[in-house]
Amino acid sequence: MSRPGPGALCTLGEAGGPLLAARDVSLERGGRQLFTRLSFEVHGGHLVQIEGANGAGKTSLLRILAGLSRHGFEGRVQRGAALLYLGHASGVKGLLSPRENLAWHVAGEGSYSAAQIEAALAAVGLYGYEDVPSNTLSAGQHRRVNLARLHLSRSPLWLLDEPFTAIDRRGVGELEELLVAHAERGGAVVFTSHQPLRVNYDVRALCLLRGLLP
Amino acid sequence: MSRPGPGALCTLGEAGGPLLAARDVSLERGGRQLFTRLSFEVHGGHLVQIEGANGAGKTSLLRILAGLSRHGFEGRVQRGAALLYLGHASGVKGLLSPRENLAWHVAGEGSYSAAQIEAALAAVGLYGYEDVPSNTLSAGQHRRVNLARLHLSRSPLWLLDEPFTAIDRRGVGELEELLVAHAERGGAVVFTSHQPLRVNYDVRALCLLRGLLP
Amino acid sequence: MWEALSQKLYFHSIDALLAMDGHGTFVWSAYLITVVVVAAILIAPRRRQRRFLRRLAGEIKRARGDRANVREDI
Amino acid sequence: MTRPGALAFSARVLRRQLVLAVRRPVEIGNPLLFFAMVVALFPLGLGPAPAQLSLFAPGILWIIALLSNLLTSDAVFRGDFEDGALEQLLLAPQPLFLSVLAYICAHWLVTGLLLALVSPVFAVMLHMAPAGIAALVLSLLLGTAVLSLVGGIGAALTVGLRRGGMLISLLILPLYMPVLIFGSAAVQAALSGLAAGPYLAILGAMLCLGMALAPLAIAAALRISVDA
Amino acid sequence: MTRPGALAFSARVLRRQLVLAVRRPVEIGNPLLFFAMVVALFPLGLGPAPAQLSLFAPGILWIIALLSNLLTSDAVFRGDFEDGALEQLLLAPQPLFLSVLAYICAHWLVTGLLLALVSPVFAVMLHMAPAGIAALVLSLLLGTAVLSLVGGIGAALTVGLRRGGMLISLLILPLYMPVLIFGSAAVQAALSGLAAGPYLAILGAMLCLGMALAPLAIAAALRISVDA
Amino acid sequence: MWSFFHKLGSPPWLYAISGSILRWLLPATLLALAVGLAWGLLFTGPEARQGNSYRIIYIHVPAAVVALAGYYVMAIAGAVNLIWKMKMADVAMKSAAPIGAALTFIALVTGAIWGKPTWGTWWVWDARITSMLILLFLYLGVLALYEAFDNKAAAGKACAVLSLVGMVNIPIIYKSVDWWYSLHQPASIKFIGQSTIDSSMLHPLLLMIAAFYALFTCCLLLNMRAELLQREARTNWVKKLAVAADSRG
Ligand code: HEM
Ligand SMILES: Nc1ncnc2c1ncn2[C@@H]1O[C@H](COP(=O)(O)OP(=O)(O)OP(=O)(O)O)[C@@H](O)[C@H]1O
Ligand SMILES: Nc1ncnc2c1ncn2[C@@H]1O[C@H](COP(=O)(O)OP(=O)(O)OP(=O)(O)O)[C@@H](O)[C@H]1O
Ligand SMILES: [Mg+2]
Ligand SMILES: [Mg+2]
Repeated sequence: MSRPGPGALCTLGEAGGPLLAARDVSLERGGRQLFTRLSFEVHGGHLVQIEGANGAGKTSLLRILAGLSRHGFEGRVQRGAALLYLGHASGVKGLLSPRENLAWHVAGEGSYSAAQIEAALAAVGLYGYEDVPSNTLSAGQHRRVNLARLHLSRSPLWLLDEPFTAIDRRGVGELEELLVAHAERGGAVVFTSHQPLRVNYDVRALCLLRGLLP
Repeated sequence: MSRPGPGALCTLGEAGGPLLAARDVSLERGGRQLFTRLSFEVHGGHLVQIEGANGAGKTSLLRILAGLSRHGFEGRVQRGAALLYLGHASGVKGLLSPRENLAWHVAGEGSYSAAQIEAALAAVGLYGYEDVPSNTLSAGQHRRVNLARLHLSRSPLWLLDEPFTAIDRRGVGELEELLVAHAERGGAVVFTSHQPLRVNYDVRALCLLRGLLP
Repeated sequence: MWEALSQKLYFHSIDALLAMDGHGTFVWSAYLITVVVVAAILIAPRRRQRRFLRRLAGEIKRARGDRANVREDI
Repeated sequence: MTRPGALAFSARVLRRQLVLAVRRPVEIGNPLLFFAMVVALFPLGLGPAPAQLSLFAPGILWIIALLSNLLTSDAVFRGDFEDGALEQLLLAPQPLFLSVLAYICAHWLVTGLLLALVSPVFAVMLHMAPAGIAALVLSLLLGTAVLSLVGGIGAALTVGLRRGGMLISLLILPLYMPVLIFGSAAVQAALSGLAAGPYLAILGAMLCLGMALAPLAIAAALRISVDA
Repeated sequence: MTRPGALAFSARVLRRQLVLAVRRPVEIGNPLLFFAMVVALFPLGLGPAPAQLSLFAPGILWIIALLSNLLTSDAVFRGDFEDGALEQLLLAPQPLFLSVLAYICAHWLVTGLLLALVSPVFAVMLHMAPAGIAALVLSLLLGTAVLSLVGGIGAALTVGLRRGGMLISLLILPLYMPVLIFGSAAVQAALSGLAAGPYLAILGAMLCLGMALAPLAIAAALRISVDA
Repeated sequence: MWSFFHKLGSPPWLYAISGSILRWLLPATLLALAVGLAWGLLFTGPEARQGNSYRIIYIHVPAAVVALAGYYVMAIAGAVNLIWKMKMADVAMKSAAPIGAALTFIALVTGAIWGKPTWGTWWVWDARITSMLILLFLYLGVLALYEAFDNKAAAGKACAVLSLVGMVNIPIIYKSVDWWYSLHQPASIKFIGQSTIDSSMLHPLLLMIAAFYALFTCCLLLNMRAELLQREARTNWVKKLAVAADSRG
């Protein structure tokens, strides 16, 4: 997979500081303590996989880290850089074409040329599907429209919730490479997944233990 | 995983006939020929994995087999037995508890005792979550409410669209065993998945080749 | 004192009080509805509190009982 | 063990729909509050004079009942379509038109029936003469059931469309009109001292016709919507 | 390369919303058709005497405009909430209240503006005197913008609720009432030969207040809804 | 000063202090209500034009006045919750809404009942009556919105936004409805003028208004206490309280 986007990441925080820092984050939901006093830092070059059984609190943690959940948890989260969050819901409009969707998704981050957009779509295998309405795409293709953002993003910090869902085997491999490439360029990725990554890179695991009762 | 449901499968077709037969099924969508003159039979004991890249037409094929798509394709599909279809959307109501959801899901198939329902939920790891509103469940737990149907189903033929999505590693293992057990009891399963099954059973592959352009 | 008060009473019989010169139904039904609603908003929170405390006490007891049972089992 | 029969299954559907409604009491209260609020809109828009209001009261009440039915019809199948429950219903071995009737019945119970029962209060607020109230309640009871049936057809046709929202109003408003005409005519007749009976009889006939045909139409429409 | 400024971003949001609306022309036509059909309902429900109708035409037209705004408000943020686009908007570096204003603006352009422009046709259908038409159009132009702003608040508050359905009407109808009063009063004034100016000025003042405050409330409500 | 605010944020302290307030405020309120009612019903003469039906004034006016004030209490608590993120303010807001709605209901129903003998009709679209009806809708909106959320922290914030918006609107609504009414002037129905009220009737009325304010406070505190306990169910002080209440029987 070639990266269509230009190289430099834009950093907001002080150079050298962590891209993301969680201090003593605890969360209780529905009467169950999901995690207690979680503290960690994410620096450039880190690839962090949040692991845990169904219901362990991976999605909840990611939403707290992204700043989407702002109440109901304890502790503090510091974000040192612009971030990109991709959740379960994709924000892909059925009425718009993949091209329009992607153009709109990256509109907040910077201005991209039509060629860059097209290249990003081709990079996720949507060549030939750029201009069909997105609601005729298959589950995996739908998801790929979203993942195309990663090819254009200049945010150093990526927070991805189950990015491999519905993606076929080859796509998974390409996505893994993309994550590694991002980390190697000084970015950081925090993602959840039930499958281990098959890459040559030091993937840090963050294990959430509770979850489904045995 | 213990099976809470009772043993016998109810068959509708003539004994010995195929549970499902497709003859010359072709489908074209959005100007692309997805598959042409597909013919196959599924008999009791078969475990059929539909494979193919994103956009190859797996979901479309499954919906044709289930009888949900009845127009727009060519060829014939014969169903010789009661079937159970689980698609991407789960039919789990956020306002109802898992217990109520499951009870309702199996209501069309037969009458089950409260203990059976409870056992099925426990079998998919939802013990302790029986009575919370389903919209507070995590993605995987939500999916598991649906999979609990498999433990109670008496339909010989299961059609499952990406049943392993969002399920954690241990859950995938248990589900695989469940599918095998069903096939061993004389049932048949047709499912889609991007991961190969890790079981000791002769899984037949049905490969849909087209899909994402290279 | 009672006499002074009773001299100031406007109605001199229960019947007169109830009838209120023909407006009795209106006045009394208005007052009745008010009393019912006021009583309801006064009582409801106390009932809610009492029920909640009873339930919580039950839960605590059960939790203790469970632990006691476990000890016996061992 | 045998499969549950069609009627038992429909009863289950009905129960489930009612449970879902009761879980969110807001849902039940809402059509009533909507009714109350739109009743309040009319004096604000038309002026508060009692004589004028009472003249229009039957029409206004019927139009509001119709709108409030229209607004809730949209949701009858939408939730089930979105979460896949509708596919399961289609695949169930029981006949679809019976289960569909249960959906409509639940919808009527939580909108039309309640609306008809509280309508006298609003009639008084619009200064309608007491003579028309019985006819109002009866005509609403019958009429809203027809509206629910017709609304169900529209809902089934549009359920597959994203943001079908207002399309449904377009489809079913023309079908609502006869109900509106006979419903408000019944009240007007009672108010002017004539017999409301014939109009009510016509509404009843419409209801019978609707009960017989609408479930079939709804079932067919649902199959099409799910297929698309 | 720098980030797009807040205004440029809002303009993009506006453009996208308009493109989405144009992709489904049904969506645009629907409020108008709803308007037309309810206008047709009134003679059916109230009896077709032209004198009475023309007397009440301003009120009736305004009430329908209000209802049709109410019906479409619900959907302003719902689609974006369901497919996750709202989360992305919240995370965008640009200030939320400006982008939110673009949503409201798009909503007004495809409902209020169009409605105001076609309203003379319906006024004629209800036999309204020509003297009131200018006031009707102007008051609808200003008033529906206020309605869209207020409706946006309701939509933002209820967007996270499954089956929020009619709740939104309960929340915002009370807030719609002042607009209805001044809107129909403006037309009445024009019809009876008085100056509509003061009423229009009040509507304008409401619009200014709404423009200043509503986006803040909507932004806060959206953050809450996404968090829940 | 700050320590007071700090304490306000402490549930056990609030529970204790509200308990000791209620211990004298509740009997005082009931007494004031009883005295006011007896005074108004038994010891005043009939009003010149309306006869005895005017006695409804002793519940109608206090309920209406306090219902309106209650909305401001609720909205201000909501604002405090939004701005300073004070949980107690959330509790107060949630507790005020049903009381306000109940009082508005009383005002409406007693007004309607009063209207029948005085005006010959249950309901007129008078400015004040109409805006009272709208106030009821505003209250019901807050209640319904709160119910509709599953996440109660979010529910509190959403209701705070709604009640603030409503607060900005109440004067607008009131003025506009007033204007609307004077514009149409449909009937010669008027409230009895304020000036005509006799001091012998005014005094029990003032007492009743004070009593209704006290009643609102009592109900608010009672609701807040119940709500506090439920929110703090997992803390030790509530558990102790539950055990103590249980052993008392
Ligand atoms: C459903 C009907 C009614 C409603 C909703 C209603 C509502 C109100 C409200 C909101 C107030 C205002 C209190 C304040 O100034 O803050 C009030 C005061 C008052 N109402 Fe009513 N009212 C109704 C019917 C009546 C009737 C039928 C009468 C008597 C004929 C009446 C007599 C009064 C009087 C005497 C006052 C206090 C004096 C004043 O401020 O003018 N009301 N009412
Ligand atoms: N309504 C439709 N109109 C036109 N084309 C469609 C429609 N629905 C699906 N398609 C096309 O059909 C193809 C197959 O879709 P399908 O959902 O069956 O794929 P799939 O094999 O399930 O893929 P995935 O692994 O991503 O789930 C896709 O290329 C898609 O673009
Ligand atoms: N709104 C809510 N109210 C109460 N409990 C909730 C709510 N949302 C989630 N939970 C609970 O929080 C727990 C964690 O949910 P979360 O979605 O974070 O899990 P997850 O680790 O992402 O699981 P999965 O692998 O299934 O996606 C679950 O047990 C769930 O029941
Ligand atoms: Mg998750
Ligand atoms: Mg698929």
